[in-house]
Amino acid sequence: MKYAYYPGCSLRGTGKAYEESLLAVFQTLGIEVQEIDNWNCCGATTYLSVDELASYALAARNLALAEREGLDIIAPCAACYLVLNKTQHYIRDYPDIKTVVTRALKQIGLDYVGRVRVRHPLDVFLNDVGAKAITAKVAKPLKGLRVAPYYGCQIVRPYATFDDQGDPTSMDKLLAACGAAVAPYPLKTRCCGGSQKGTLPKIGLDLIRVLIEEAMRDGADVIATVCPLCQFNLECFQEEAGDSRPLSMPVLYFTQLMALALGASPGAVAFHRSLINIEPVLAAREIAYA
Amino acid sequence: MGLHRTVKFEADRDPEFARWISHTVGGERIRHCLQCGLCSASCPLSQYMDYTPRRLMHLSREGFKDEALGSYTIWLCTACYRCMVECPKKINLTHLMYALKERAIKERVYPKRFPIPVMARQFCAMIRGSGRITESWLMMRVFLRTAIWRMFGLRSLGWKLFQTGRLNLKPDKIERRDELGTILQSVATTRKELAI
Amino acid sequence: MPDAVSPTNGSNGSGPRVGVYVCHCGTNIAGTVDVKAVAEYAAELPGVAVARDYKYMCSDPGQALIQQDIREHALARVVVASCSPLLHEKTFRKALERVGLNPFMLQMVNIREHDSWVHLDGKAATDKAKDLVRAAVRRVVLHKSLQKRRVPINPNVLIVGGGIAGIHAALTLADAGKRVYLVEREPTIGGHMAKFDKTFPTLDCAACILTPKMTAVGSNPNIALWTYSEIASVSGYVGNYRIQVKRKPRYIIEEMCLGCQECVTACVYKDGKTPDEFNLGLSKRKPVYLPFPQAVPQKVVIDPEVCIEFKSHKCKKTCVEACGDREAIDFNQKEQIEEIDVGTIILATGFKTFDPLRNPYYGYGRFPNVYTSLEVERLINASGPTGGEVVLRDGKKPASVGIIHCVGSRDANTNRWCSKVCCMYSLKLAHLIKERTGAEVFNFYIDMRTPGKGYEEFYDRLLDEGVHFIRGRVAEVTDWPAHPSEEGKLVIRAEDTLAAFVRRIPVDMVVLAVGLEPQPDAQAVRRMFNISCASEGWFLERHPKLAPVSTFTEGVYIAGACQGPRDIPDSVAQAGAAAAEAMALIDSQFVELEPYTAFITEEECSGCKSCIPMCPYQAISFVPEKKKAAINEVLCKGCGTCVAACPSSSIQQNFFEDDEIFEEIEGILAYA
Amino acid sequence: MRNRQLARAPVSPETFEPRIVAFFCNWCTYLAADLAGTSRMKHAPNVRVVRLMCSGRLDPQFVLDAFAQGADGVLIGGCHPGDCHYQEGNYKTLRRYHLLKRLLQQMGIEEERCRLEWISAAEGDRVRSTINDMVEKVRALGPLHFNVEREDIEEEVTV
Repeated sequence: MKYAYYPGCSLRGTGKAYEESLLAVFQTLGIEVQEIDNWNCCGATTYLSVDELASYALAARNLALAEREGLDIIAPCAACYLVLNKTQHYIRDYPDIKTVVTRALKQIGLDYVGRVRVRHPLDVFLNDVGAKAITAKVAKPLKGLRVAPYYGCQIVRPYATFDDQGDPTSMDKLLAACGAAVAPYPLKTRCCGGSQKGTLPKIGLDLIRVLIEEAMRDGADVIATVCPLCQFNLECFQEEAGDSRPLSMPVLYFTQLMALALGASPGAVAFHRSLINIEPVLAAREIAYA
Repeated sequence: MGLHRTVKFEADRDPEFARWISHTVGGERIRHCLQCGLCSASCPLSQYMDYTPRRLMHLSREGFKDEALGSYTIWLCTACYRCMVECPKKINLTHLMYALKERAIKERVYPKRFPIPVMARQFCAMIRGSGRITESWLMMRVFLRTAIWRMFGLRSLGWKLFQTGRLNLKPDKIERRDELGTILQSVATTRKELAI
Repeated sequence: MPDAVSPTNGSNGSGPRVGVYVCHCGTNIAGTVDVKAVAEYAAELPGVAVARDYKYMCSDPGQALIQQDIREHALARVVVASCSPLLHEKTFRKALERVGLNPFMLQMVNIREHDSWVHLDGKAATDKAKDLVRAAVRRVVLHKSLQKRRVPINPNVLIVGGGIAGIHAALTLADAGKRVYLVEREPTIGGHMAKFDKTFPTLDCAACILTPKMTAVGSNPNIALWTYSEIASVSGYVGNYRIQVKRKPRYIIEEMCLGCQECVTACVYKDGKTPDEFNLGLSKRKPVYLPFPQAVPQKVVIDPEVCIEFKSHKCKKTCVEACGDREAIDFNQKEQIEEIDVGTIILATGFKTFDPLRNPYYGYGRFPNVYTSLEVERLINASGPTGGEVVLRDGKKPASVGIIHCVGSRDANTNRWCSKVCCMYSLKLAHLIKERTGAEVFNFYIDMRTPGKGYEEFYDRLLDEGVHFIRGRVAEVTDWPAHPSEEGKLVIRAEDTLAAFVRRIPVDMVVLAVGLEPQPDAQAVRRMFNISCASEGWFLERHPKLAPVSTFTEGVYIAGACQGPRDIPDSVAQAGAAAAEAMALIDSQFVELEPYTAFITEEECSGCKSCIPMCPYQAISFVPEKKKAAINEVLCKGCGTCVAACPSSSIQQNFFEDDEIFEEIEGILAYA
Repeated sequence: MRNRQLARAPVSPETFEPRIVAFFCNWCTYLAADLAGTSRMKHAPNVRVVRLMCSGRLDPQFVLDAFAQGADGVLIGGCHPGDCHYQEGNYKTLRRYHLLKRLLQQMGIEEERCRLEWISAAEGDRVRSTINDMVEKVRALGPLHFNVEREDIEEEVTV
């Protein structure tokens, strides 16, 4: 199993823990990845609103680079996953966009025919590796740990075909394969507000608070996320969102929990990057860490 | 209480705008909209909007351009795609929000110092310059152009992020950055050629 | 008399004289096709003795025109260029027949459906019409006299489905003295209607109007009622269908059972443990049960899945004891196949309701107090699980109820169609809930659709009663409180599109007005009966306006909601129509079959047997004495597959002979 | 044997309009074409329909004859698998179609010129899209040119 790896900008910044744990999980599960040579930012949701056509062309550069290697792309960041997929869809569906993009890529010596598939780690872990194979490699089962799986928006909506758009379950299955108890989390695909916290703080905080309080109500010990922006919003603004009562809900990447279960080193599990300490919860559940 | 005219004349409508929205990429089915309001009700942000997404769709397809482009709604959209996947007529709402945003930026009709368009511009400028986004620098640039006092509010969070190694002070840059310029140049040329 | 175009060269030859008639169909054809030019063109074709165009060929004067020409011009062949042959081929054939010309001396040219209605360019459409007319003229010359086959019609009728449509059709036919087999899958007839409490807009009690009809079915000597049975196979053709019916074992000898239900009382299970299908799982039943008190037939059923005797063979069999010398219980009953012969068939297989589990946002299955409309029908029904009390799962009366319209309707993500009955039944439920509980009732709708006698007036009544109507499709039902007033409630989130803001409305009970869908096995059923389905899966009628209960298979009719969503009055009307159609066919005693059968020219048959496996009806046999194949004309249905397979062209198909088709192809492509 | 004259009017590439002969089953595709009519679904006027009771009646020689007489394309419409009005005629059609395609290939007739489609009575829209699509494809191919001698085809047709 070999894939082209497209980490995206956030995994090199606030989402470092995502990359560190993800690479460790790849290694344990025997997934080989090759980082796309000199990849550029996908433009996220922002570039689309400034110049849509340019945004597709910039994103397509990454697709073409991976296609040249003959590999499918793994894009762990939700925004990257969405933008790369969307770019593919629009190039396929709209001849004008296709013309614009292929011409632009030709200028820098790249071809794009659309063979490459953009995959998310959830999809790869569940469908290429399989829950059974993962369970077989679990060294420290997350026994008793109650996790609220938070998918956010852009993984399943609108393009993912590997999971249900209204009620996704792929992360539930992976966490269960690692021995965790998955909490029913009805808000699992509700928006965290995205960059709204940065631009319109009051609105952002409101959305964040609801998500945390729901996880608490469901008896979760920790929220697992798949998106660097969701993780950042839920963890870093929790204190601010707390309003009347203080919130203290650890928010981790699902790969951190998988890495922990698969016996990765503390550096790779990357709990040291959390602002909200998970260790008391782990201790209470008698799950050894480090 | 200021009274103003609420009746609309045909002269208030911009038929070109109506044509544009239904011919733009993603606007193919906007005429099918049955105004059920599912988009508004499923939107996590609609509670703050001046016009609900449903109203925005109707205003746009009828050609009420000033109302549509001047609305806060387009800037509040976080692109969560919920309205789009649930729309009973499969209208590509999220994309239309992008299209309206793009047009508003082009026509420079958005509230002054409103952080979202500013952020969008800074974001794109950074990609063009470095090829990648360095979050710390992006936030800095946005705050400098909107409300500088907020920097202080974020000081303690910034320090925490720095301590946990999540704040990059060194901007991330890719090699062969000129390729991006070439791409953008080509896009501009083809766009003119195809008149899109 | 309209102008006739006289040929300048045509009919001087020795071949049969052809008349060509080009129809304007008002402006339907003439608006696009230059009909005059087509007629003028036809007049010049070899063999054509007369060519005319006329406003409406199918009208009486139009037909008279043809008949007059046949006499005056001694026409031997007729070409009519008008609409689809499926519409008027019969009409014109009869016109020929009435003046003594063999009806098969006609060839129709479809210049409406296949031409004027689908093309914008008048020149191209006219050219196409000319090509088609030329082909028809060349083909018709080769036509031969043919005789329709007359076969007697078996007067018995099969009706599939015992809902209100099937019941009404069965009674109509039986009262007219026809023998009816009514086959129903469930252990009782009654269908969906039997589950309802009241019917809109008159609010008469469903049971009061339905049960007399059900009883009448049970006691009518002309009706053989086979419940708990399904169709296994269908063969034959119009007037002569052979049906195999699979009769599932109910482990009760129907003739012996009196419906006293003493066995039910005696069952070793003190209380029911199995979800009761009739009450949609809102109550429990025992392994031996009567589906509901007014079930017809009044015969109990034993469910082998849960009956102890079937599991362990160690039950005390208190039921057998209670039944005593009636000896109606038979644990060894086996499935049986019965074979019947009928002449006509009415399909009234009904619909199913949308499964709201497909929409995760409405919380069905997650929140106990989210119900489907059908479940609420049972709650309201006096013979239902709560004795007619509208109560929540915890037994409390709801103080506020939200009814969500269009669940699984008007939605590209599920079903695109409007289910037609939901607005009205939602109004009915709103009224009944308000009447029984005094609750505040909120209707969330997209558009209120109340077209029907007394329907709009009923809507007015509901508005008077103070029911809230909020125009907006609901996005979600949640138990997440955003305000203290929402604690412990189900919150419905929708845009009030008329007020233009989003509202959150806390309620105690949510009712999902689920839409109507084709039965899950509709495809299998329509294949068995050789009929078509529209793309959504509803059975396809022969013509949406003029033959709404007929199908493309002669002798097979459809009635009720298997054809599309419809309410009770429409279903009953359709059932009556289907019964009348069947009766008309039966009373004509004979059915005429198209003579499009295959025949063998014996001299040319080499006896290679290639044709024999081609025939799905075993109509071809090999005659060893002659070393030739022979076709049984009675069994042949006229598909022509054997004709295409015959290497020596010794098999031909009447009306579709090789030469006729070649002539048509060449006529199309020939340049004049 | 029948006496046939090969017909072909001169065509220039600019004014070329493909001539397509269609063989439609009476129970499905013919009805679908009627439905396209009653629904006023406009489509290209290049197709002429020959009605057959079943696509199983289609003798491959009909197709060869059409090509020999100057058709640029042949469209065959039958019921979906499992939906044949005569139980299984369409399966026979499919088998013959595969053989026919091979023969056409040997004769140098491009694949897009002969097409088999399953179109049910309810699919008026598919009649429209199929015809439009086929007309465009055949238009792109241009008029039919045989790579084999006319006489050879004549021989095939008149076997």
